[in-house]
Amino acid sequence: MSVADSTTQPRPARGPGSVAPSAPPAPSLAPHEAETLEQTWRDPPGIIGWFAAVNHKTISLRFMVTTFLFFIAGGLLALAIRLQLARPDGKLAGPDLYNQLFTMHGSTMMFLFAVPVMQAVATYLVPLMIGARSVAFPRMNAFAYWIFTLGGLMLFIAFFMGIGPDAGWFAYVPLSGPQYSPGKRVDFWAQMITFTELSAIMEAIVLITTIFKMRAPGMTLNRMPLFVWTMLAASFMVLFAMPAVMLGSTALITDRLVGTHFYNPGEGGDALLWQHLFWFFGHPEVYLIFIPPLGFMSSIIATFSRRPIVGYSAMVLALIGTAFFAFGLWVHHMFATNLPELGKTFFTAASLMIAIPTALQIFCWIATLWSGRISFKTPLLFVLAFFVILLAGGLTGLMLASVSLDTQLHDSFFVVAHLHYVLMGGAVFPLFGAFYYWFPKFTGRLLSERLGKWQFWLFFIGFNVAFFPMHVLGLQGMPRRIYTYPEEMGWGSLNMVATAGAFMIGASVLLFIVNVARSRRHGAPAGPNPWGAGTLEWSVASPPPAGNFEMVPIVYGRYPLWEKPRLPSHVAGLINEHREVLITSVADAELDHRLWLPASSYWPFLSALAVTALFVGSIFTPWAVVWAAVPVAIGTTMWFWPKRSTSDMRVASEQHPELFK
Amino acid sequence: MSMHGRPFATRMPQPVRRPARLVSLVPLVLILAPAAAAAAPLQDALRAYGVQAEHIGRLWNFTLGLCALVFALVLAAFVCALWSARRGDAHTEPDISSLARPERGIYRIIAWAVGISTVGLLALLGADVVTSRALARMPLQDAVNIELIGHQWWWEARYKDADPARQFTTANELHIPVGRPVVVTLRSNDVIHTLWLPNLHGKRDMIPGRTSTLTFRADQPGTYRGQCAEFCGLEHAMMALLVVAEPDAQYQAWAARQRQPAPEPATSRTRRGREVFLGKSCAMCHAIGGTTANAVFGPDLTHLAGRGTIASGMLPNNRGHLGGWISDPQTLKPGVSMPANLMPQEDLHALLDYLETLK
Amino acid sequence: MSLRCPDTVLACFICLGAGLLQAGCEREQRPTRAPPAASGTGDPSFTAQGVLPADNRYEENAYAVSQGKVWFRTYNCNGCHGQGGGDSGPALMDGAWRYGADPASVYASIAHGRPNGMPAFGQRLPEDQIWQLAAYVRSMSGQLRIDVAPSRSDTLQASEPEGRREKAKTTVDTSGRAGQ
Amino acid sequence: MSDKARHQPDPAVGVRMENAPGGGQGGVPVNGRNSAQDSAQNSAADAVSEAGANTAPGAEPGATAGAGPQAPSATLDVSCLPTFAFGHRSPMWWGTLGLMVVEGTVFALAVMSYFYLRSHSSAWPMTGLPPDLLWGGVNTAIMLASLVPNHFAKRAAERLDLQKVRLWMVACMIVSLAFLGVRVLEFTTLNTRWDSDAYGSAVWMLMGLHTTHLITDAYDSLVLTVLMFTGPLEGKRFVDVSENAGYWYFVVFSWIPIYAVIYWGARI
Repeated sequence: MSVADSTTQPRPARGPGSVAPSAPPAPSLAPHEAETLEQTWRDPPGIIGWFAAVNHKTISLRFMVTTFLFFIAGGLLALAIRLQLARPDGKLAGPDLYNQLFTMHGSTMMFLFAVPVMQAVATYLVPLMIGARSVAFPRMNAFAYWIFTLGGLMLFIAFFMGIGPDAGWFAYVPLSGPQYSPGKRVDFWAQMITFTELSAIMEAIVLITTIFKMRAPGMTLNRMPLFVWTMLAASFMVLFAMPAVMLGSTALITDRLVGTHFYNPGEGGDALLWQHLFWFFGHPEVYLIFIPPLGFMSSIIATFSRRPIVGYSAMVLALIGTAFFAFGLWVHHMFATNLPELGKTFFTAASLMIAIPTALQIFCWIATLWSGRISFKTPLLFVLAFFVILLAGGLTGLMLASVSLDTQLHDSFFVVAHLHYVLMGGAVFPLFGAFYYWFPKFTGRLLSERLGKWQFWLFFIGFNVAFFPMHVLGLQGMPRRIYTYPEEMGWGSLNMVATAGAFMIGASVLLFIVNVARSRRHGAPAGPNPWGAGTLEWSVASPPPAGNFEMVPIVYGRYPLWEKPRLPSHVAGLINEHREVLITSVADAELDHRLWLPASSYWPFLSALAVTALFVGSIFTPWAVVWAAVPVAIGTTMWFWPKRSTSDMRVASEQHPELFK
Repeated sequence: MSMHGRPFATRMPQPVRRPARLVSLVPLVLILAPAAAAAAPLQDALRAYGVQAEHIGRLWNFTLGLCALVFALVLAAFVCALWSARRGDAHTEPDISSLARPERGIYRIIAWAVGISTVGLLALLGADVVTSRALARMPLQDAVNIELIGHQWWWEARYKDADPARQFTTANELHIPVGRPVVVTLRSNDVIHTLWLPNLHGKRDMIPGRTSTLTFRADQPGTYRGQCAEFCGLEHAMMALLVVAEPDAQYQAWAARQRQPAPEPATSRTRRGREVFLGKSCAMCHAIGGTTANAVFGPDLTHLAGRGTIASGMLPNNRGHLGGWISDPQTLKPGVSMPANLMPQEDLHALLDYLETLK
Repeated sequence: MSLRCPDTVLACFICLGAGLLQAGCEREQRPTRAPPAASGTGDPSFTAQGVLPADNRYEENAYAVSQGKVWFRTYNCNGCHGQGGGDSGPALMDGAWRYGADPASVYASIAHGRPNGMPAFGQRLPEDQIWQLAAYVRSMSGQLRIDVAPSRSDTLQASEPEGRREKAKTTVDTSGRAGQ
Repeated sequence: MSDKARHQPDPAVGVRMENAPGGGQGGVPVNGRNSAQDSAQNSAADAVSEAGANTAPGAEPGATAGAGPQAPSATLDVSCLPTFAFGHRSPMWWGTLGLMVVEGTVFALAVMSYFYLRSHSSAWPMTGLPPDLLWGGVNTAIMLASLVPNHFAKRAAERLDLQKVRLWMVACMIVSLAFLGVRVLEFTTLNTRWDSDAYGSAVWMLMGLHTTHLITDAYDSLVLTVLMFTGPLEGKRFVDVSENAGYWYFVVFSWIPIYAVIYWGARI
């Protein structure tokens, strides 16, 4: 169909739309001023400097690469799982290894890839989209990255040491408890949770503050790009969802290490308490994986159908509604337990109703495409896959929302198929689209369209070949998480098909890596705005200068680069010699004050090391919490402690502002 | 470790409804389901042999139909959009007129679409409520009461009766009368397990410290396979359960046999075998009614020879597999509590002879 | 951006890990890769010859020790030894031993029995289980590393989890032998 | 809404409204606090006059005088804006709020778990007595009392009054020593252990969580107090003091429900 044959050559470097013809030349800094600004915001050189970097773009790129590496690792684990299941009575992995494989796969994809990668992309794009020079709390941003990386490394080192967790990614007690999981496997898993949740919460706070206080003058809340709205919604969800699993995993660790009884029915505890705590986090987590991609969708669809998204306010309300309702569904993961039937029906209703906002958004996008002027670039292709795959996943979700149907489908391969349709279709496909879309902004070069199209079709076909048969397998009675199955169950052929599909996905991801590697050097130069997009991140050079904007822009609409520029168009009078940023008011982005953000520092990294020592040590002895608290306190204090020269300068600038004009 | 020769009662009943019709909207199933259905033992949510599974099957058909319809409609709209929309590229001047004046027409269409989806969702909710009421309303008079206890990794079944003398215990294989309701009380001895008999009813968790019940009825004689559905540790994959549904008379005969103690060994070899059983580690974990072996850690072996499988549905119950299982279970089912038993060949054969008498 | 530096981080972490590797493996193995129970168990009949190995490698393996705990309950050792607090049989939670505290002696006590009521389980229990029991019994008085000894069970708790007991100083008092 | 977006006031209007913030302006006293007040007033006055200049008839609002009063200017000069601000105008406030939301949620969930476990148990406390009331009550009183110096520290900070900030921060430190000491006594009179049963676990979890917050908050305040004496100081540091005081409020007020649950939840 038309999607296939509408391939065109890569765009010429400079697209239109960045500046409308009739506009007066945008004011800019004198070269030496621009150089000063670059110096001010650049990361320090050398190894030490590498660990001291706090520039949000540097940290974000590292964050993206790290999460992508975890994605590769999780994918390899998945291939191992598929190989084992490809044929009946598979002998590749014994039960012990297999249980570690799928536990690592699930935990990696959920905790080390899906949630953090969205935040990673956001910490790069949000400041650029809202016309800010940095994120708020750049050092906390760096700390969040380090703590995440160290936590992920800890988990994989444990895995390679044969201490890989083996209780499943939702680690139900009592199986994950002290009696049935001897040794330290589950402790490492639970501490990994603590690491990643800590990181996620900090990133959420950074993003919320950035979005509320650092938008360019004039970017009122209802002029924010929809992607920024999605990140705002997702970040608020993080604040309320993550504490549940942190509390739950802390209780699990104390149960295992110091003998508390939260989950011990023999002493008044209850195994279902864990399920409640975990799913009160776990279900919102699915949505906070799925909501940021909605923002990718809106950005990409708007650009490639050459018009604003239909129904901006409806989209925003739908996002908020989704984020809100997401907290009312968790029990539909527990329909097979002996909870009261009436309560279950309530959660069925809630789980069905949350489909409405999603449906609304899908209709708005379809309307946008219908009334727009489409150009089928690779980013759009990946985004269009969403409409097929997520739609299917959403509909199977409706089946799982029904108490009676769920008793048949729950914990079967049908659920495996469903969750991959939702998470891959809802998050991974748009995410790849986003990479193709913003890669020029990150690197200044375009990814190859031809490889991109190949990757897309391999991925799209491979995905369906791999996961559609699992619906059928589930209905034929194949339960989840079995390391093998007898031949005459008749599941062999479909499993073989699924494995073949899994390897097609692997091949397409390989193509993506090749594409990135090639294009980083030989890709076509992108120029500031290769797609002719309308939002602020495309108004600066690709890759953006260290300070993002030479002069902070003033915003008069939702698509500043598409609309007719108005005056005054930029902000003057920010100090270039220091990391000075403009703070604006929450609702209407009116000028408020000028803040100096802290400069580069290696203390966030050192503090992260100290915290890691504390967490890992606490797996072996509770006293580690006490002893390691000392280096943590030292590290964080040094991190906070101001530099005298800087403060003196600031004081001077406060008392004699005229000297700093 | 695949099963050579099927341990199941071979009589394969006629399905209540054809699988093909059930899933007629899923093309891939049309191709593959018959192939899969041919040889497989009965463990299939799409083929109902009991009233409860039928209710759920009906709900499944309705939901699948509605969802498929929605899928088709939305996809059609989507394809039309892509088809009919004009083409553009990065140079196309963006059309921002919608920022000035909202597009009422489009909003109206979207509102209608959302409204219709809401109606569809309400229909699903209604169907679900109706189904759960139907499931709850299954009549329970003269039901068979079974207490099913999950262990890592096998099933212990206690047939309840008002008269304690008529109660008995067996493992990994239930027999139930066709057409009579069965009330299964679910408990767990260690971690969370889940009972799933797809052809008869949906799942129900067995949670330590809690009890729950599952009620179902088999309307067709046959052997139905169930499997633990909640991940329960190393051998989660090897925790299957057979349910043999047979006419009431046969069931009564079976139950009567189960209430008997094990027969006295007749020959010297079998007597030797019993000595081996009682003298070695076997008696430390297993019970055999009518002997001094009364440990409850492992499955009750009083009528072992009457069962279709050993190692909880993993191996067919024949002399060869039984011998292999006794001498080296850890290779067959790594992590199982059954230890390897090194004994002289003649002891082993005597033991096997004895066990084969436990009809 | 250069990835050299994360590699160095990764490297030093792996070195760190390698140090713990040995401990990790020994502690975490499951029966699929379980180590031979004890040095010298190659010959199944060695107990008959009274040749007893010095050390019990299951004492390094958390899973094996927890299995020992299972056997301890299953075979009703509590019947005489209480929850380790002792009843008709001697207490096992204190450091006082009548027939020696070393793994070999504990193995011998279980396998061959002792005067005044301790039956011989050598014929009825497979060797592996006896070694696992021996490991667990020693953990009851805190003789094992705390990261190997069992933590609390999902039951009514009679006494502090083995993993959190003070290592009792072992004394061998023969007084109990003659007595009773 | 989309057309509403067109009618947003020009951001420049914000300059007029926002850049004479009460008290949120000015530098740090170099010698004595009078100069602090002075410099505050001075620069505030500058800002006002600046704003006045901007509103010259015919000029695009917010345009710099340098660009000439008649021609609409391409840039909006912000060099007259203050360099820090208190309350919800400061990013620090939002960061702290985020932390409070997270920790508030943790407390709420811990309390829910407490009652969830209670609902599954016949006796509560399951064994033994509820916690003794004495030290818990005393500590609650101390914490409530600590709000006074905390409040004055916050107010002094917002008036850039270094001397008073130092005074009240020291007072806060003394009080925090008091409630940390009493907290130890509290633990000794809980009449249960974390590993005795689910009740004990829940109680110790609640106490542990809140004690962690007491310790961290006390440490934060300590660091700030030292900073107030040694410097280096700039206006932003007074915002830190004010936000730290706000966090102190949170720690104390979150204790009220936790106190009620621990000490009275086991009695009613």
